[in-house]
Amino acid sequence: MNARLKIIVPIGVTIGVAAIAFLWRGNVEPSRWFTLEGPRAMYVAIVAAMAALLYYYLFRARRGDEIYIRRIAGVDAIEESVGRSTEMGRPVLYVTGVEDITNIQTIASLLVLGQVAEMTAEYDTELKVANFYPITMVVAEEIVKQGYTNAGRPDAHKPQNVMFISSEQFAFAAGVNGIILRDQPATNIYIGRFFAESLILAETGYLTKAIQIAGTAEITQLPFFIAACDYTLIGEEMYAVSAYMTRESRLLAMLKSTDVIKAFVIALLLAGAVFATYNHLAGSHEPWDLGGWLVGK
Amino acid sequence: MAAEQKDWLQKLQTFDRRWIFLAMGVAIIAPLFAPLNLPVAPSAMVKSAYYTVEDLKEGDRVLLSLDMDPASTPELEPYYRAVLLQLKRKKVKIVIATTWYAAPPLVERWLSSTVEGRIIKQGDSSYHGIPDDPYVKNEDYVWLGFREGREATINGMATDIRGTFDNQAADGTPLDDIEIMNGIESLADFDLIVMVSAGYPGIKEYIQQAQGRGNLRMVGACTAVSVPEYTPYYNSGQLLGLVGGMSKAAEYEKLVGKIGTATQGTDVLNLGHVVVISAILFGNFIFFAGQRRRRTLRSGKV
Amino acid sequence: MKSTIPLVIGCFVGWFAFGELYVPHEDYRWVFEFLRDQAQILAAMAFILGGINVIQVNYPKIRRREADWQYKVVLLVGAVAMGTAGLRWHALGGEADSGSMAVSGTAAVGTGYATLAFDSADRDALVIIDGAPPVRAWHSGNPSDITKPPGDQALSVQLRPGEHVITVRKPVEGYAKHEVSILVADNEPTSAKYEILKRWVELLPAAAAVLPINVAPGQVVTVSTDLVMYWGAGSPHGRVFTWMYDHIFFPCNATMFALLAFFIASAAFRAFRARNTESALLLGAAILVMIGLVPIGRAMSPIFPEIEEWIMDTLNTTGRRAIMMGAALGAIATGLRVILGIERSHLGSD
Amino acid sequence: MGHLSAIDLFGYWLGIFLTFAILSFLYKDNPVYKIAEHLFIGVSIGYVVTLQYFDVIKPKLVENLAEGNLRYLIGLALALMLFVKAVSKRWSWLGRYPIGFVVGFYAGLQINGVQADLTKQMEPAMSSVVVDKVNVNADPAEALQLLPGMNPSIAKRIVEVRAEKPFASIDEIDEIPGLPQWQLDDLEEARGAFNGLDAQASVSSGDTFWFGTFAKLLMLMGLIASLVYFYFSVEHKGAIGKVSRFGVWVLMIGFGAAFGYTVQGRLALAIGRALDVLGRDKDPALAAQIDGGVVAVISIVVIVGGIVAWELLLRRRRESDTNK
Repeated sequence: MNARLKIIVPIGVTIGVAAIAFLWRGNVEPSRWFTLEGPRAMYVAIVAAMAALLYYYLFRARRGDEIYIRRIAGVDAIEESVGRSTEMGRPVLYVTGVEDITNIQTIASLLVLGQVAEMTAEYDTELKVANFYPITMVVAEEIVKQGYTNAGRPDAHKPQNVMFISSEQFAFAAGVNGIILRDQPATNIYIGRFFAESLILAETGYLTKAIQIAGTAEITQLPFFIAACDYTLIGEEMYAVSAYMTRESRLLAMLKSTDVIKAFVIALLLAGAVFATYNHLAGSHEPWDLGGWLVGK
Repeated sequence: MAAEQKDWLQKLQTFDRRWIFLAMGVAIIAPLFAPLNLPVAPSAMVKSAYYTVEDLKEGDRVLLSLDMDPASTPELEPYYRAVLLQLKRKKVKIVIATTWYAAPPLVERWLSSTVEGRIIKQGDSSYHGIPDDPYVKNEDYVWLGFREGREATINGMATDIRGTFDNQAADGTPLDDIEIMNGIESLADFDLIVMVSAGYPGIKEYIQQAQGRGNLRMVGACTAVSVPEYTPYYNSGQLLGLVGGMSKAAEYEKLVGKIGTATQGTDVLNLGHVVVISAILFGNFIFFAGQRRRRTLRSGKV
Repeated sequence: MKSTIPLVIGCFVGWFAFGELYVPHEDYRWVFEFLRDQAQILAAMAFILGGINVIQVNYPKIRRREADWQYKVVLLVGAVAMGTAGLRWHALGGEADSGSMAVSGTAAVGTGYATLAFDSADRDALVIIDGAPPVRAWHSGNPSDITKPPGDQALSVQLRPGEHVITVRKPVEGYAKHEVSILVADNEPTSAKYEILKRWVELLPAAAAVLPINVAPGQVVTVSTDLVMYWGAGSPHGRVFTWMYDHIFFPCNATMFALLAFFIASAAFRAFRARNTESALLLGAAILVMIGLVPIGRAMSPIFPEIEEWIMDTLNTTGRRAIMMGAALGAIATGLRVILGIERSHLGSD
Repeated sequence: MGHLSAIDLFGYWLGIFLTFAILSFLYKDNPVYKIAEHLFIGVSIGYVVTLQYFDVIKPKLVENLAEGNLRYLIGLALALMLFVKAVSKRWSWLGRYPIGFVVGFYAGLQINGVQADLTKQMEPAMSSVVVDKVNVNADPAEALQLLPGMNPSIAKRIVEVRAEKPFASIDEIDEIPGLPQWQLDDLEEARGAFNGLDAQASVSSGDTFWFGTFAKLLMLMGLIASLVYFYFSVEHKGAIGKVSRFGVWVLMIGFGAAFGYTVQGRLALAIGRALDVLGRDKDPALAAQIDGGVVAVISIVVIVGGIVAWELLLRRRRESDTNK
């Protein structure tokens, strides 16, 4: 595929879908079976563009095109810290957050867990997984097992190392604290959705001199993780980690497509602000209210 | 000399964080026994809340919605006590309800001690205002109890409060027999709505479900974490006053003239913030002292 | 095959759940809600697996007497005790003192009425006479008098001639209530004739009828009872369950939460160091906001609360916005990966 | 209150003891803390399982099945497949059905959940960068009440006053007749040429609120820069590197602010705990019976004694080990 096409296709897809959504708004009569009222047109546009881009990049990645992804500091840290755990002969602790599988952050965390499990299997290091909900535990167990299988060591997988602690926030914190203090893991990885217990875990982990890596999109807890952990994956980085770790085509495709949409969002923000400022300065008449269109006004 | 200097810096660098725990512990406990009573200056939102209640007349009817659980009492109970004293000394009739299932045991305990009893104990020298008198159940106040349904309950209260509570108070007395409920069909019939809200459902849901149906007068208290979420409602005039968190409750206590746990707690907040800020500054002092040492050592070597 | 069908199921229900926003039809909603119920049931049933897991993890440690095995016993006992208390076996609270009633006629306390006295270990009980607002058992009869020191007096209320229903219950839920009907005879000031027809404890609310006892004016009726705790959960909440919640779970939970006040200080000490521009900004903003938020800052200068508000309104909002937007995109992509069937690591490979 | 029954009194004491047992963790991990911790975790597990049964399994599964809604067997079947996983290795693949179901369902649902985050956050960022001063002589009360020091009643009063005689200058704002003194004080306090009333309000239309404009511009650039930081496809060098660095700064200031903001709430919880132990939040008569202060001191003595004994024991054991 030539270089020009590589740029034109994603931009074309995004703008095309956005244009369709823009023209569609208000033109689809809401019926009992389908409605695009309010902001729904925009939602469909984003999902459609993202899906199209996913398949496009998947296609390109499978053809063997190289896809560039910048370094994410926390990712290298995960690999290093697993190595360090191996040297010290101490386990790795992975905490999947305090939300149920209903939350996408938990799902993202479980996907990262797969890579970490593969890594620990290769290094032959014990991996302990602490879960807040039993259903998360069940899925985590399956994922860890798969990780060990991928690494070619299914026999090394110990199901009882994937634990359910408690579904009460601070009892969970106390339980994980117990693991941190008594099993002395050399690496603590906290990825997923966290609330007030974040600092309890991270400060206890500091006591045991473990390397701590955290990742969450929970804004109120990020400052605590940033303060108390060695590396913190901020917001979207958490979703990007698994892609960077494996460099698998499906994950790289995901990163690429979010980036294209993000670029589009930035452009839209700028355009919206410029239009709004222009409208403001020129008086009250409003030829383009992009912001209002987004939320379906 | 140099060796001696090295000693104090090294000591600091291996500083045990437990000393900070101790400092924090003292900061939390000490003011409870020896209140500092640091200055409290009421802010605009709190004053607005206070004077909105002050505008009520004797015999006016107020809905007091206690949407909270035991975990949020430190932040919310002081406001509840202060506003209740204010209402009682104005001899305002109070209708109390809740939309939180965890609230009734707590509220019933409060009712017997604060509503049916006196908030100002006889011989209380710290208070100089008008004392409050005990309220009589179903004459001066009504306890409607709890109904499940979150915002649906609030919506129900906004349209038909009698139906929402099955036409009876929590003790089974028919609402028709209670004089102060006369003419009250919905939230709009109250002279004021006072919300003590720890989260969802709470102030936001009241405003969304009820405010739109008529220009209701509402004031509320919330936890410190919710302040950014609710401030826009004050700015837009939907909420006539907002008391957010313990420090604002202390300001309210000051306005009401009865010093309570919030004022004590705010001493702690002041000290606690000072401890945290000192910890940051102290940590940085050690850090920079260490860096300078390293730099001088390095330049000494070269 | 072993993972393809689950994958297809996942994609199908995933798209179905996605469509919920776009299809207002009630049939669609019905199916959607049904599926959501199933997912919730699944998550709840998984708690049984969670319980098994807790035993699987802890029991071997106890059996092998590994380090700290004693504590694992505490853990399991706590879990089993709380779980059992949660079952709704009301009567298992034990047949405690069923309560009694004694009438003494010697003291002519007054004429025209009998006196109700109360005597019980459960002095924090409420006494409800004829459905009137409850009086506290320790009360002297003056409802405003709440600071009266404990143990000072017993309840003493005048009962006019006629039939009265006296109910004794705890101010907290989860106890049996004790109910009796008292018939105060008319105008027999000196008669010492009385009869206790039945003493009786009601274990379940609204059970059998209340049987009356006769009391003559001038006599004192003493109600004495130890109220039995309900066992179990649910409504009315079992008291054993709530007791464990109130006195074990709640204080521990709140104290774990309170530890944060200490950890915040130590994290501030060791981590908030101006190593570079980023951390300097972090700690600078934290200090400014902290000063602005407490009264002491306001007392120092009104500029601090203003700076605090400004930072919260502008820069904090901006950072929040960026993270929410980025995270939303990441989340959409991750979700799509699952429902497009691109992601399958949670389903195994064979 | 009257006498607490022995069991409740003991309960309060136990609560106070457990409080200090957990606080002893601040010193170090020790047996007393471990007992409290394990008891707490155990009780919490019993608690959540009970709640799950009464909140979900009973109303949704048991009652539906009892009523003959056989379609709920699907949930039961899925759950049983999950259990197979726990007991049989050979059939454990059956567990993938419920996992596929539940992960797929919530992934689909969450896409809709986060969409609103994206668009709702974009909209306010796409407003005009230039911010005008509010005209107290013309703008509606809704706009006036957003000004510093204002509230709805002042705004209403201003609308009344200006109908009679328009304001000639902003200086008249804290002399509006008919307002209570405290509101006038607030208005005077809110004056300020930078970001206060003087900067934000004027008596004519079209004046620019410069600091607000600056803040708006800063927010827009900050937002875009922060988004660039999350851009993974290019290396963060050169101009892009600088922009993304600026984005990180904005994020860091936001985090610092969030940290400072949360401190108050966390401290309030610790205060709440202290008030509870000391009985300050309780009825005085009840508090007098529990006598929390004394119980606290006794608890501390017992716990400290326990920890000292434990440390001595450890030391002796260590010494005897080295002697061997």
